[in-house]
Amino acid sequence: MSNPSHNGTDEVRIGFYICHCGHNIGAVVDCPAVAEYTSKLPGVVVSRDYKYMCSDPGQELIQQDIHDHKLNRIVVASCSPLLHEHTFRTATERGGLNPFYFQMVNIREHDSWVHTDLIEATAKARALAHAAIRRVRFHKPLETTRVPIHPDVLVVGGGISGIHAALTLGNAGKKVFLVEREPSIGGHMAKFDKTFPTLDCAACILTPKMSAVRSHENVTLWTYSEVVKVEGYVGNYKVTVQRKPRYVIEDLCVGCQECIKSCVYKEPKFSDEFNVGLSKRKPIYIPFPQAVPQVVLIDPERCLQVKTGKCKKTCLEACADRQAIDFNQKEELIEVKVGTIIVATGFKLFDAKRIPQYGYGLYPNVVTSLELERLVTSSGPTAGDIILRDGSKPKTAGFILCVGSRDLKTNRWCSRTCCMHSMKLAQLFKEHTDADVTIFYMDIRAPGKGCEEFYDKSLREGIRFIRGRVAEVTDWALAPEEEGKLVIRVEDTLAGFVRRIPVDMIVLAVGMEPQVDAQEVRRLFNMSCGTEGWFLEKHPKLAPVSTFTDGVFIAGCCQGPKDIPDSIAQAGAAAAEAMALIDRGYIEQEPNTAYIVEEECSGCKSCVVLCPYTAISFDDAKQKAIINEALCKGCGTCVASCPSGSIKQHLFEDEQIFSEIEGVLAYD
Amino acid sequence: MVEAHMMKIKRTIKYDADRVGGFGREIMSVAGCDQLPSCIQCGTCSGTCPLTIYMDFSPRQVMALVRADFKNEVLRSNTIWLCASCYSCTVECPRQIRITDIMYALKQRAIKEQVYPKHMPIPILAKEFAKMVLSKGRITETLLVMQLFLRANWRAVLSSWRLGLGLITTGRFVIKPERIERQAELDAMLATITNGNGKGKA
Amino acid sequence: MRHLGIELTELDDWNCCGATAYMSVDEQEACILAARNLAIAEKTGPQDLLTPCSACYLVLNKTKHNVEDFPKIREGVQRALKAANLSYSGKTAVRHPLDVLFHDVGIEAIKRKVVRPLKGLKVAPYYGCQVVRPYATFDEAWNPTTMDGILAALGAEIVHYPLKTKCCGASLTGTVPEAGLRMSYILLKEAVRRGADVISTICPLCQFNLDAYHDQIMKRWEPARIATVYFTQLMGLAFGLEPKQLGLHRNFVPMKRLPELEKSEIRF
Amino acid sequence: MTEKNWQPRIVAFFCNWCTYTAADLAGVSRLKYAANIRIIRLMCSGRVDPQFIVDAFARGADGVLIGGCHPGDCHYVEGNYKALRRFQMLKRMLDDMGIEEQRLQLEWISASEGDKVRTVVNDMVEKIKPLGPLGIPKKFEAWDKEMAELEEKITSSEPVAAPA
Repeated sequence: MSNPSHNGTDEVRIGFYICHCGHNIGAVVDCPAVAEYTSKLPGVVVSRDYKYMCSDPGQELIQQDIHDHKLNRIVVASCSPLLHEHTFRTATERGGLNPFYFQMVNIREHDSWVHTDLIEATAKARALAHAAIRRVRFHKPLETTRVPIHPDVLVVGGGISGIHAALTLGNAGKKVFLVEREPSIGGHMAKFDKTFPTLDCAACILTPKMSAVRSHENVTLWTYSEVVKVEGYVGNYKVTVQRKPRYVIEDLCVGCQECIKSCVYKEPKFSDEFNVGLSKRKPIYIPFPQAVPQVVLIDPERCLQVKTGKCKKTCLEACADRQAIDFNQKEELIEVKVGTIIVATGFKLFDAKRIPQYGYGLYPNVVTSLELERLVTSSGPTAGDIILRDGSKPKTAGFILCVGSRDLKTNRWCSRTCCMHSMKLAQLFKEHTDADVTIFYMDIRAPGKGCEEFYDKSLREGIRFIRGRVAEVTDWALAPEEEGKLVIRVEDTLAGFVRRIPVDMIVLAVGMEPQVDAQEVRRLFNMSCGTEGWFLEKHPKLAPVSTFTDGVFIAGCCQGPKDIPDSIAQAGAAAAEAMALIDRGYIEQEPNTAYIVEEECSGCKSCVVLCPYTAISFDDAKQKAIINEALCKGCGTCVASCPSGSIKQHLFEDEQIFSEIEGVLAYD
Repeated sequence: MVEAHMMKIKRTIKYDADRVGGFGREIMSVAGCDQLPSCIQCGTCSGTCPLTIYMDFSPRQVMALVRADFKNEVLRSNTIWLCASCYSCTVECPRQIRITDIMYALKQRAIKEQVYPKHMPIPILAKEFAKMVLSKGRITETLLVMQLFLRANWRAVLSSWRLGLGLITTGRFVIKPERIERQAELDAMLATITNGNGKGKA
Repeated sequence: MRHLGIELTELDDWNCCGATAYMSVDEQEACILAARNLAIAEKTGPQDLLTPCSACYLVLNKTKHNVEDFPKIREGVQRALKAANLSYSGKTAVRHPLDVLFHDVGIEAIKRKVVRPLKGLKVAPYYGCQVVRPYATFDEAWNPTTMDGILAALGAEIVHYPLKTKCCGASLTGTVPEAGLRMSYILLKEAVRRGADVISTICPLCQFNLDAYHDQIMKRWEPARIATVYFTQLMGLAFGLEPKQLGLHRNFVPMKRLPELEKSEIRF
Repeated sequence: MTEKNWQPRIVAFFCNWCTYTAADLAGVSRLKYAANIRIIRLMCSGRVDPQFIVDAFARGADGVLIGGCHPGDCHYVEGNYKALRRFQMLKRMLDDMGIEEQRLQLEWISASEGDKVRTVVNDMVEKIKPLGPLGIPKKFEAWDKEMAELEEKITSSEPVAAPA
C-alpha cells in the first residue's frame, strides 16, 4: 500500500487554516489578512480562514482539502493545543495523513485574548503562523505507543467524596485502596447534624455509606494512614502508605470499649477532637460512636504507658480475652501498585481567631458554626441542647457570615456553603431554643437546588436578616440593654444606619480553606494549586476533576469549596474518569521520546546521569548510549545537553525548533 | 388644596442630570484611591467608624455616591469633614479600599472648589493649619485655635477660656509663635510645585 | 531614653509634618513638608527618626509609602528637596518610641531598670489610632499588645480594654466638640467602668485630649475622672524618677497616688 | 520598521506543564500584556538548548525569555534545575559577547500564575526598550565568523552535568 501522506512525491504541500472562533479571535486578529499572508509562503497550497475550525464542517474542510489538493501537512491557527490539538490530529488522520503531520498555532489564549491592538495582534498571528508553517515541513510520521493501565485505584481521603468514589469504583468491580489520615472515615460530614436544604439527618445518610465501604469486598480501608510516596506515572503508580500505630490491633478489636472504661484515667480529661474541643476523652478512645472502623486507639501523647512506660495497664486486663492492645506497635509502610489515583483530601475551616474583631477565643459565647453544629447534634456533647458556657439557654443569637471569606486580608473567595449552612443552623437554633435569631450577611448566595426556597422558609420562620458586614463584637455597653451581652456593631446597609445589637450568643460562619499541607500533597501527586491553594483542575469547565498529571483526579472540597451534592457529583465523575482509563486498558503516549543516532554518539556518557527516569544506559561493548523509549517521558533534557547532538527528540527535533525561531522572527 | 400648596417638600428622586459625569473616575485616579471600584457595599467602614452617628451619609454611602458620580451630594456632605483620620475603615475594609485616603481626596476637592458646608469649622482649621505651616514651618497651637475660633465660632472662644488658661498655667501652651530657622528653604521647596493653593495667598 | 542607653538628637530645624489637616488641603504639599524632615534626618546620619506622636508617625510613614508607591508624588518631592539641596533615598526609618522600647531595648532590659514596681496600679492600655493604623509594622492593628508587655514589666496590672485602638477624636474636639468630646468621654467612661486607675497612651495628642477636656466632658455628660499619662511617664515612675522630672505635675487630672510614692512623700 | 516605532521582539521558550499553561490561563482570564512576545512550546525548560537562545538572538530577537516550573515542581523531576544551570552559563557567555543581561531572562511560572506571565512579559519589554534593538542580523556579516567559532565553543564547553 502506498503511503498516502507523500502522494508519491517528496514535495511538501501545506494546508493552512485560521479560525475566527466567532469573535474570540476574529475581533482582534484580521484572520483573512493572515490567511492571505500565509498563502504566499513556500509550500502552502491551501490557506483559508473559517468561523469555527473545531466544528464538524471545519474538520471536514481539512479532510476534503487533503483529498482535493493532495495536502501532506496541516497547520491550524486557533486555540491552545492543550485544548484542541487532539481534535485536529484526528481530523488530519481521518483525511488519510499521519496525525503527526499536523501543527497547531495558539492565536487565542496567547494572542487575541491577551492583546487589544488589532495591528499588533495580527502581526503576532502572522509570525506564529509563519513559524508553524516552517516547522511542519520537518514533521515526520510517528506512531503513538500504548502503555497498559493497572486496574487498581487509590483513593486518598475518607470524607464523603472519597467514600463515594471508593464505593462507586468498588461496585464496578475495581479494587480500591482508601486511605484516611484520621482514625475514622466520615470527614466533616460526620460532624453535621442535619443537611440543607432538605434537613435530612446527616448521620442517617452517611453512616450506611461508611459501613458499606468498610465491608466492601473490593475496598481496602486504611485509616490513621497517610500516603508518603508516589512514584511512576499514569497506569503504573507505585504508592507507599504509612500506617501510624494505633497501639491496638485492628483485626482483633471488636469495639466493645471495655478498655476505655477500665483506663486508669477514671474521667475523660483531654480535649476531644471530634467535638472540636467541646468535650473530653481519655487517652484510649474511639473517635465517635459511629466511627468506622469500630476500633479504639491510643493517643501516644497522653497514654501513660506509651509515654512513660509506667502504668497499671488496666486496659490490657480488660482486653485479656482478645489481646488486641499492643503497646509495641510500630508504624508500618505498605507499598501498592495502582493505575489511577483520586485525591479527595477535603478542606480546613478558617481559624476564627484570625479576625480578633469578632472576639473568638476572647468571649466564651462566640462560637464557630462547627461548634454549634456539635451542640445541636443529639449525639453531641450536650445531647442536642444549645447552651451558653454558663449552662443557660440563649435568648438571642447573631450569625455572622463570611468570616474569613470574601476578604482580601484573609481569603478572597466565597466559601459557597456558609449562607445555606448558617440558615440551616439558624432554623435549628430557633427550633431548639425559640431564641430571636439574626443573620448578618453581605449577600445571600442560595443558587443550589431547593436553596432559594430554603431562604424563603428561613424568612418566614422569623429569622431576621440584616445586610451588613459586622464591624466588631464587643462586651462594652453603651446602653442599659447592652449590659452583660455581646454587642454587634454593624451598618444595616438596607435601613441605612449603624446599629448596635446586643445578643447572648454569636455564631461565626467560618469559611473553607485549603488543608494546611495542601502544598505537600500537591507535590506528592505532582498536581498544581491555584493561587488560593486549592488543587487545580485541568480545565475549569471541560475537565473539572482531571489534573495536569494524567491518571490523577480530584474530587470534593480539595478542589474548592462546595456542598455535599456537588462533592458527591465530583466523586462520581472522578470515579468514572478513572474507570474510563481502566476499562480501555491502555493509554496512548505522546510519541515525544528521545532517540539516539548511534553513529554520531561519541560515548561521552553525559546524558546517562541526566535522565530522571534512568531510561538511558550505556552499551560498553559499542561505547554508545542507549535510550529505552518505553521509560522515556519526553522531557528532552538529554537532547539539549548532548555535546555531539546525537540525541534527538520526536516532535521536538532541533530543526523543527530552529525553524520555529526563524518563523516567529520573520514577521516584517 | 391650600395646605398642600403650603407644604414644603424635598425632592428625593435623583435624575441622571444630578450626576456629574466623570467625577467618580477623577477621584479614583487620585493616588491611593484606585481600589474603590471593587467596593461591595458591605458597610464595614460605617460599622467601624466612630463618627457615623453624626454623619449625614455613612462612609459606605459616600463610596456609593462617588462611584455613581453624585459629586454635589458628596462634597456638601459633612461626612468627609467629620472623618478624624483614625484609619479604622481603611484597615478593616475587606476590599482594601483606602477609605481615609478617599476622604482626603474629597476634602481636597471640596476646598479647591469651595463647596464645603458653611458652618463647619474643620475645613477652616485645615486651611489655617496649612497656612501657618507654610509661613512659619511649625504650628503654634494657641494662635491656631484663636484664629480658628475667631473665624468660625467666636462664642466658642468664651466657652473654652478656662481650658486655655489652664493650659497656659500648666506650661503646655505657648503664646510666643514658633517658627523654623530656614523658612526660605521651605518656601523654595514648595515653590517647585505649581498646583499649591496656599502659597500664593500666604 | 538616656536611662536605657538610647541616644537622641533633636532634628535640626524640623518643620511641622502637616498632620491630618494638611493632607486635606493638598497631598503633594503635605508629602513635601514631611519629606523635608525625612531628608534632614537622612543628612544627619544613619539613624532612625523617632517620633512620639501618632500623627507625625503616620504622616511621615505615609509620605514614605507615597514616595515609594506613586511616581507622581515621588517626582514632586524629589524636585522640591533638590530646591533646598536636600535628598531623600528612603533609608531613614520612622519609628515610634513604643517600637524602639519593645523591640530594640526589650522587655528584659526594662524589667531590670525597675526600682519602684507599679504594684496595684491598674492601667488601661490605650493605643489610639494612627500608630497602629494603617502603617504600623511593629504591632497588630486590631489588638496591639506591645505596650501591655511593657506595662506588665513595670509591675502594673493590665485592664482588659476593648477600646484600646478606638479614636479619641482629638482632631475634632476643637472644631466639632460634640463629636470629638463624646469619643473621649466613651474612652474615659469605659476605663473607669473597668476599674482602671490610669490610662496609658502612646500619643501626646491623645494624652492631651483625654486629660485636658475633662471639665467639658463632665459638663456635657457625667464625670469620668481618670488620669491619662504618656506611657514613658509610667516607665519613669517605675525607674524611680521624680514625678516632676516626668512632668506629671502638668496633668489636669492628677494620677492616683502610688502607695510607694506616698511613703516617700513625693507630691505631684 | 523605523527607529521611532521600534518594538522589541522577544522569543519565549515555555515548558508545556507550567508556564505554557500559565500563558493559557492568562488568556482565559483575559489579562492584557505587551504583544512583543512569541511563545515556543517545549515539553520542559530542560529541553532549552543554549543554541536555541543564541539562534534566536542571531535571527533578530531583542530578548529571550525562558519559562519553567518552580523549583521542586518540575513535571520531569528536575529539568528546570538543568535549565537554570545552562542559563547561568550562557548568561556569562552572552555578557562576553556584549549582549546585555536584561535580554535573557529565566522565570519560574506555575500553571496557576497567569498574572505572573503578564507582569514578567510587561517588565521585560520595559527593560529592553531602553536598550534599543540588538540588531544582530544587521551586523551579521561581521558576526558570521565569530558565530561559527562560538558554536564550536558551546559544543566543546558543554559541561558534564553532575547528578543532582
